[in-house]
Amino acid sequence: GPSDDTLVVAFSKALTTVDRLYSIQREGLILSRLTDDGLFFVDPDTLEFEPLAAASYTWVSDTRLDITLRDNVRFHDGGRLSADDVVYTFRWVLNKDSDTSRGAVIRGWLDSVEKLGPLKVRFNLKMPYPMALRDMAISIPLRKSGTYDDPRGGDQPLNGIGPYRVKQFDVGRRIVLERFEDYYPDSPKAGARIRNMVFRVIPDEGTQQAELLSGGIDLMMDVPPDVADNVSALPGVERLEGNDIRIGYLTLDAAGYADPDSPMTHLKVRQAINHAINREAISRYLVRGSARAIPYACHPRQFGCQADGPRYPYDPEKARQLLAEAGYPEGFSLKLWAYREKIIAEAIVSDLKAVGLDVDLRYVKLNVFSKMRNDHRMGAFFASYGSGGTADASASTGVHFTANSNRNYSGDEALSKTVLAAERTIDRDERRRLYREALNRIAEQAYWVPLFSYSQNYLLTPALSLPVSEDGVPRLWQAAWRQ
Amino acid sequence: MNMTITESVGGNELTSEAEREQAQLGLTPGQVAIKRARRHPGLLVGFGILLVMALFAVLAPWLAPHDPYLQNLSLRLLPPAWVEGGQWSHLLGTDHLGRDYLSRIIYGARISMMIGIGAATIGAIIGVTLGVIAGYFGGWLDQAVNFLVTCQLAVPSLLLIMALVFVIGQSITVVIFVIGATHWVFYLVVTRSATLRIRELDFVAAASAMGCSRLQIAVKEILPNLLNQILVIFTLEVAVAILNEATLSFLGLGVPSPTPSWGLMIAEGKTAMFFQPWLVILPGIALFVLVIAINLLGDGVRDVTVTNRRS
Amino acid sequence: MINYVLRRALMALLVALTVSFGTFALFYFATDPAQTIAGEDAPQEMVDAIREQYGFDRPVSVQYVDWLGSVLQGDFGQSYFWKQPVVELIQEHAKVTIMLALLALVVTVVIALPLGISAALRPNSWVDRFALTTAVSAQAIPNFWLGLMLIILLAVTFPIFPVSGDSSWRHYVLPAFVLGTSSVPAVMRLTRTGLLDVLGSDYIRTARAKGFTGYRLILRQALRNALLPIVSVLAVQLGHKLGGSIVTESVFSMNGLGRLAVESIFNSDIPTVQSLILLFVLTFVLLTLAADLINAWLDPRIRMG
Amino acid sequence: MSTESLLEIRDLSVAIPTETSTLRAVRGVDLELRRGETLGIVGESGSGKSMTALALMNLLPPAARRSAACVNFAGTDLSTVSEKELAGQVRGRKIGMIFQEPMTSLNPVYSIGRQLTEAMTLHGEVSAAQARRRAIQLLEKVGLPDPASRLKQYPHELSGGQRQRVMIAMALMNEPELLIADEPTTALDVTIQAQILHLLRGLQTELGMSMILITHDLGVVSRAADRIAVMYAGDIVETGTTAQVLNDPRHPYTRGLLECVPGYREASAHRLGSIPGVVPSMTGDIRGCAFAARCPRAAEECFIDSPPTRPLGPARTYVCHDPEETRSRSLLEGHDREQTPVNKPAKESVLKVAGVSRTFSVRRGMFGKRKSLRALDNISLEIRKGEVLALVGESGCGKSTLTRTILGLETPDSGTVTLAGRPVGALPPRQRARMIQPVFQDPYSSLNPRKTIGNIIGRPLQVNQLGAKAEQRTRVRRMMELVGLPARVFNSFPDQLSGGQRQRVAIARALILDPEIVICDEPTSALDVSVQAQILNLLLDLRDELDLTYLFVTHDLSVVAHLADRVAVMYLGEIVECGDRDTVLTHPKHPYTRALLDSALSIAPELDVPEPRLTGDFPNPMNRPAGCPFHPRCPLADAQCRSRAPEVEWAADGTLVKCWRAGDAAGAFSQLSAGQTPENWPDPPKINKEESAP
Ligand SMILES: Nc1ncnc2c1ncn2[C@@H]1O[C@H](COP(=O)(O)OP(=O)(O)OP(=O)(O)O)[C@@H](O)[C@H]1O
Ligand SMILES: Nc1ncnc2c1ncn2[C@@H]1O[C@H](COP(=O)(O)OP(=O)(O)OP(=O)(O)O)[C@@H](O)[C@H]1O
Ligand SMILES: [Mg+2]
Ligand SMILES: [Mg+2]
Repeated sequence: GPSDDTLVVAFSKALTTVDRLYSIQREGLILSRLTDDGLFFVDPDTLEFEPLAAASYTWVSDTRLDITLRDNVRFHDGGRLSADDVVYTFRWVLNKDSDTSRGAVIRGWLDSVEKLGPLKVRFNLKMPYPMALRDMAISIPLRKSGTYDDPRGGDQPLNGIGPYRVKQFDVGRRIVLERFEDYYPDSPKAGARIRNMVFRVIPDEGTQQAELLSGGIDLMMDVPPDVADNVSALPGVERLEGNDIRIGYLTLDAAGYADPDSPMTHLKVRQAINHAINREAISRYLVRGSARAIPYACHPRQFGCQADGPRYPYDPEKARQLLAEAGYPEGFSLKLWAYREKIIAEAIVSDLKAVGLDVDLRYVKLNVFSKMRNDHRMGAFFASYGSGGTADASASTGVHFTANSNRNYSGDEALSKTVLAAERTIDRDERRRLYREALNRIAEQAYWVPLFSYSQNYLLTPALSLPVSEDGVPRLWQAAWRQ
Repeated sequence: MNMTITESVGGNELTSEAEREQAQLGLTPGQVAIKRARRHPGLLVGFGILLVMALFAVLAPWLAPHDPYLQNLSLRLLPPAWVEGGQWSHLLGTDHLGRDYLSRIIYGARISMMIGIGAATIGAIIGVTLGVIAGYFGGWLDQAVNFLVTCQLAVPSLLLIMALVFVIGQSITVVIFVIGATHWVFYLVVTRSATLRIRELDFVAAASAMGCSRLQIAVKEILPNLLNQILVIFTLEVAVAILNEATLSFLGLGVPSPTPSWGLMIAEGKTAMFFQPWLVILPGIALFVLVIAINLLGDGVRDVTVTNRRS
Repeated sequence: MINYVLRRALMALLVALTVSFGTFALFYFATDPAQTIAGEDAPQEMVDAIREQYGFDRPVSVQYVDWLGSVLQGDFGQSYFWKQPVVELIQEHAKVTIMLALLALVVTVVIALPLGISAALRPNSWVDRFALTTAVSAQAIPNFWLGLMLIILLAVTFPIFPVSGDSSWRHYVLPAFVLGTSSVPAVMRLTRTGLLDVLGSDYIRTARAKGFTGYRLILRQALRNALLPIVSVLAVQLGHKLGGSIVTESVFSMNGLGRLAVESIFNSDIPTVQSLILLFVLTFVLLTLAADLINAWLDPRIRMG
Repeated sequence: MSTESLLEIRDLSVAIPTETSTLRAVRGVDLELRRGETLGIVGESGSGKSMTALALMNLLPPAARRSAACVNFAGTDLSTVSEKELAGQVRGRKIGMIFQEPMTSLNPVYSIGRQLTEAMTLHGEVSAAQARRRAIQLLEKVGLPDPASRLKQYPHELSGGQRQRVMIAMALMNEPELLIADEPTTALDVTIQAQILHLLRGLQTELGMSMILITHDLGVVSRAADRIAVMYAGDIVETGTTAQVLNDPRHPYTRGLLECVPGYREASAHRLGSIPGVVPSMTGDIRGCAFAARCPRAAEECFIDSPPTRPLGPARTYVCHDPEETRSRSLLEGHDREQTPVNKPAKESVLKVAGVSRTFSVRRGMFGKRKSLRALDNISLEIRKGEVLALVGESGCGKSTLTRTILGLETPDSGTVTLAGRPVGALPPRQRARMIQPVFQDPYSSLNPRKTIGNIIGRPLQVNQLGAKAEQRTRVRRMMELVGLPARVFNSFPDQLSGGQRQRVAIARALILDPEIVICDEPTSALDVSVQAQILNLLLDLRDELDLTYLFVTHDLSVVAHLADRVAVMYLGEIVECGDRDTVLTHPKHPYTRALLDSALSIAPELDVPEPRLTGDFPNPMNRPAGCPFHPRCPLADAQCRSRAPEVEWAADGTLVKCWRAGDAAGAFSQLSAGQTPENWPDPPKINKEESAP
């Protein structure tokens, strides 16, 4: 609370490490935005990729990027950031043996890094890659040269350059941060107001609520809308709501991977399912807030998410009719797989049952889900994708429809080519065109049932002011106490 | 390893003073049991409640005011009718998807009983078979069974069940089989020791002297003497299975949504339990009443069928 | 006796191996741990890289033998999910669970023994009836539900105890009570019937004929005999509490072994699951062994045959 | 002996509420006991003997309620004394008690020493050391060798007889004035029974105690008691001195009981007498005489009015209407057996046991190693067509194991059992079943409680698929008639039958397959004498009728004398003597046989408890003595006996003996009867033998 200038935040899941290079959890991302800076960052308002530790950058060619660093950036241990550190960081990530979480992704496009001067670095790409800045912004925090030489790490849990430094890390319990007073003042993230932050691991939502009410924590994130409604009605709690770049969708086994004779291979069946689900009601009553039904396979805020293909309004009658036309007047049995938002999955099941399908909801954990999905053993699944906070269709449409993706159940080679092309092009107009083509194709073929975009709910003590961001990742360095 | 489940279940003391007394009363064991049952309040109450709940379960389609699966998103989270904001058409309110809570609770009785009886039956089949085999044949078979029991006991059963359900996948059948397959130790221990005792009795020797095969002896001579005890354990295991299912569903590894299982309903209501407490309280009460009724019945059956020793 | 202990230890080992191989195979065939490790939105390259890095693409027998080999060398491996040596992980979580289990055992003993004893001393009296009612009700209350109700009542409506967590003694009150009451019925009934049996036995009649009555009869003649089954059941209950505090720990969000086990299962964190199973099995076997030894010490018949 | 009265009981009643009604276990008992006197209470099982004894000390089961006009013990009225005073002053101090079950009456988890000394230290007036000294002294007195080291032992380390000695010592720790012994020898072997009775008798005289000796064995009371009270259905029906009651019984029940005892009248020439029916349980209102329903002399009044107490002299009464009109009616419908099949010409053998041995491997205790237990040791035996071969021996000597082996239920380690020329093991079970059938000891466990009587008897037919259903039913009914079972029990469960009826069912089941040989393993040892008599009569009748061959296992020599043609005596898994009944019983050659005969107590009020010739207990078969297995207990044993096991020998009169000194034995015994003690007879227990005759 304000009295000890300490913001206590609840985490639902425990972080296993505070090093972003070795974690992919969302909690890690939130934390990393406090403790680490990359060369770039995602502007919370525009969702554009802006220089952070970098002072400036230039695309020398389609595959060559030169970056100049700021000269006043310090690590938490006091050392200054230099080109050597950047080169060390990226070489470490590129090195296969380092086993960083993002290594595989970065290796996919980055060929090499060279030092051009004390504050100047050059990146050589393997191919034109429009998402290079995104990857640097989101997944590669800068590390001091030699950080990983000692296999056990130093005595400090983390030596970053972010506005906060890690003071204490109890695995599975809590993480204590302290404001880093030597943070470079010209950073867009400069000017942190709160001195201490504590992240407590409280897996249970009910517990989080109780703790919030009793003052044990100041901020709760990812609050289910019902809870947010209920709790915010109580005195002493404030509710904040913001956008989230995450979208929910249903994938249908159009390619017939799981079962070549699956009804899902019929276009009319897929269209029927699209018509059967009341996305409006689900987003209004269940997702709520700024959530909206989405017509295409991407988040409307994403670059390239513009299309004019067919839309499928809620129309159960039409759905039944289409089913009958496809040869299933009596419906058929179907296993719908899901691993999150059970309530929404149930609502979908209920809608599908209403048009005569016999749906068996298989709600499982992610590791089971992905095993089944990767083995192409699902007839239909409900999933969501957060695009890693990236406001670009490559992160949604691209990821789901390239030929070698396990998530791709369309079996559509041409479509795959289109999205791949869009990922290899720097030219923004060309990219827009390619995505429109792809999205229209997906809509025509009804490979997906795009459902809705999400919204983020926060619960906090009234003493706290917190600007909400557009990508759903809270920007805690901007948090402050109300006077 | 020692058998460690030692709670006594109606042991047949084959010789006792009181039996002689019974003999002079001229009642069959069944008649005696019924006579005692009539004066056993716990058993009567348990049986009564159970009867009502079973009726509800069987007649659910006619008794439930709504379809338990029918969602109405605009009527979500209504409180019970008597609470402000409630509606009389939804006596006990609605859940997250606007489904009628009363109907779901009524259907929940079905699920619970089905799973309870199913799982207890499977457990009984496994446990009794193994118990009789181990007790009657002894030797390495006994050792093997003993090993199984140790495995079963040494791993926390809930953990085992969760792992199995997790890996196999959630469905009512899986839950029944997994709970059943992990709840046979009690049957086994009791039937094994009873078999060990009975196999030494002279009527077993008489049976083999008249040319009965071992199988005939196990099935025709020994098994009938275990039925009382099996019945008692069965009732108690039904209760255990019901609680297990609820716990599993509560932890998210029981029957799949949207099946109206009480445990699942509690789990779903849990996030809102400080604001819509009835979502948690009502299924809990239903569960409690059902289980207590079964336990009362089980205890009662034990009391009335136990061949009395010197009191 | 050494022989006996060795035999038991061997049995424990066999059990642990059997069970752990079973789980290993199950997980291998049904889940994709790489995805959990990588996370929900992880790009496919990442998942594939992880799969290769951890060797999940090797045949199950190879993976198992590999694991077993390192365990035999005292290395319980690195948790996939927590990226921490499993041994450390277990040490951290064990504190909470051991504390909880012991407290729960205290609760059980404090409630069950006096109830059971007084019920046995006056069969069919109101004490007996009260004890029986308690037992029947406690048996029927779903454990997790009791926890939730207590939270609603004693942590929210009347905020006497914290809702959750494990950082002070006050955090342990409700969970220990919940976990403790779960074994009250069994222990109480056993105490009651055990003591009743003993009190009805011939040697107690002999003692009475010698002039023993009242508390001296109970303490000096009956108690030791009645204790025998109780020791066994308490050992089993303690074993189950150690391993099985899953529900309580998740209701009260305590960071103990039960929760660790559940999360490891959910995340297919096989090294952790395996090591936990090993731990549970050994604990259980050790506890029952201890109970047997205590019983042997209490009862010369067991000791000397 | 003083004539001062020590205990006077007036109108003692015990009622036990049961689920359905109230059981009146004791109904207005009057008793009197003088100092130094032994009162024997006899009666069949369930007649209320134990309840009477327990009521004295208020040790009744919690549910039971006691009432009495007065229980005057040495000047205090025990019926009004508080529980505290009773526990502190009377129990264990003035009245000691010994119970029936030595196996369960000692606390298994405490050492003998502790249990003995606390009997004294509990009352707080003696030091632990004093109590210890006393314990050692008493253990010595009751004949436990090396008493000091015994104190550290636990009950399970002792044999039944030793435990009973400990119980006796415990009861005597505080030198009580009255010792109540409730069936102190019932659970023990005859040889041990003799030792214990003798010991009790001696101690009583030495310490000047009074004693109440409860038993159902008329032989025992006849020897050990000064006065007798006969109890029936909760009431004393006849009292008097031992000689008076046994020589001149007045109550029809007493007379009936006596007639039932084999050997009471001259052996085997007669059918035994019998009392029809069973002891009724006394619930609800009781009208008339409780015995009326079973009494051959019952007249109308017996069913209506309570019988009057008729005094016959000082302390001699009986409670009976003694109706005039039936005075002439004989108690016995018993008729002499038509033919006495003794010494029938030996026919061909139908069953041959040749060199059979059987060893079990048993583990004792949790930490123990497996040990081998030799239950049968090279046994050879032959059963001839139509004869009754009796097999006698102490408990644990392997009798049942032998019968099970003969039945093919147990496979011998070596040796063969040949049935009709073929080894039993090779016979298909069903064929074997039709030739040989068992009747077991315990009528309660030998019938499956979940099956109806008809079902049980017909089961062998079913299993062997003999005849159609209807035919099977008729055969079952015929069989039931034959063994004297009422047709109405066809659909009853075993629970609803009395012990005697159950045993009849077992017999019917054995006979329905028409076997040649019936193996009876102690078929009457769990039954009361009156029922035993019925069963023995039935077995003999059936034999004559169906031309059966019996192997009759028993430990009761009077039963042997009553029905056997030949006798085999077994000791520690070996047959030590085998021959014609008369030869064996009148001229025993093996010292063990001789000892058994000595220990058997026939009804003889004029005789005292015989001095036991056999010391020590039946050895644990796991530690078989080297040499002759009997030598540690044998009065005649010499170096040869200790080192080498004797071979089988055939005496001139056709008896088989296994003893080095069989030849000498006959001589030694005849000397003994002349009152001389050979050198190597051990000294009898050191107790004062100056006792007055009753
Ligand atoms: N604890 C008890 N509860 C109820 N009834 C009992 C109990 N003990 C004995 N009885 C009944 O009381 C009656 C008298 O029993 P008691 O034990 O005195 O007979 P007993 O003559 O000693 O017989 P036994 O020779 O079998 O010892 C019997 O009918 C018996 O069934
Ligand atoms: N299945 C078995 N396993 C181990 N030991 C056995 C077994 N059966 C019998 N014995 C032992 O063999 C010995 C002989 O037993 P058996 O039952 O034949 O004696 P018994 O003469 O019939 O005695 P009783 O008169 O008590 O019936 C005993 O010491 C007994 O403990
Ligand atoms: Mg008795
Ligand atoms: Mg026997």
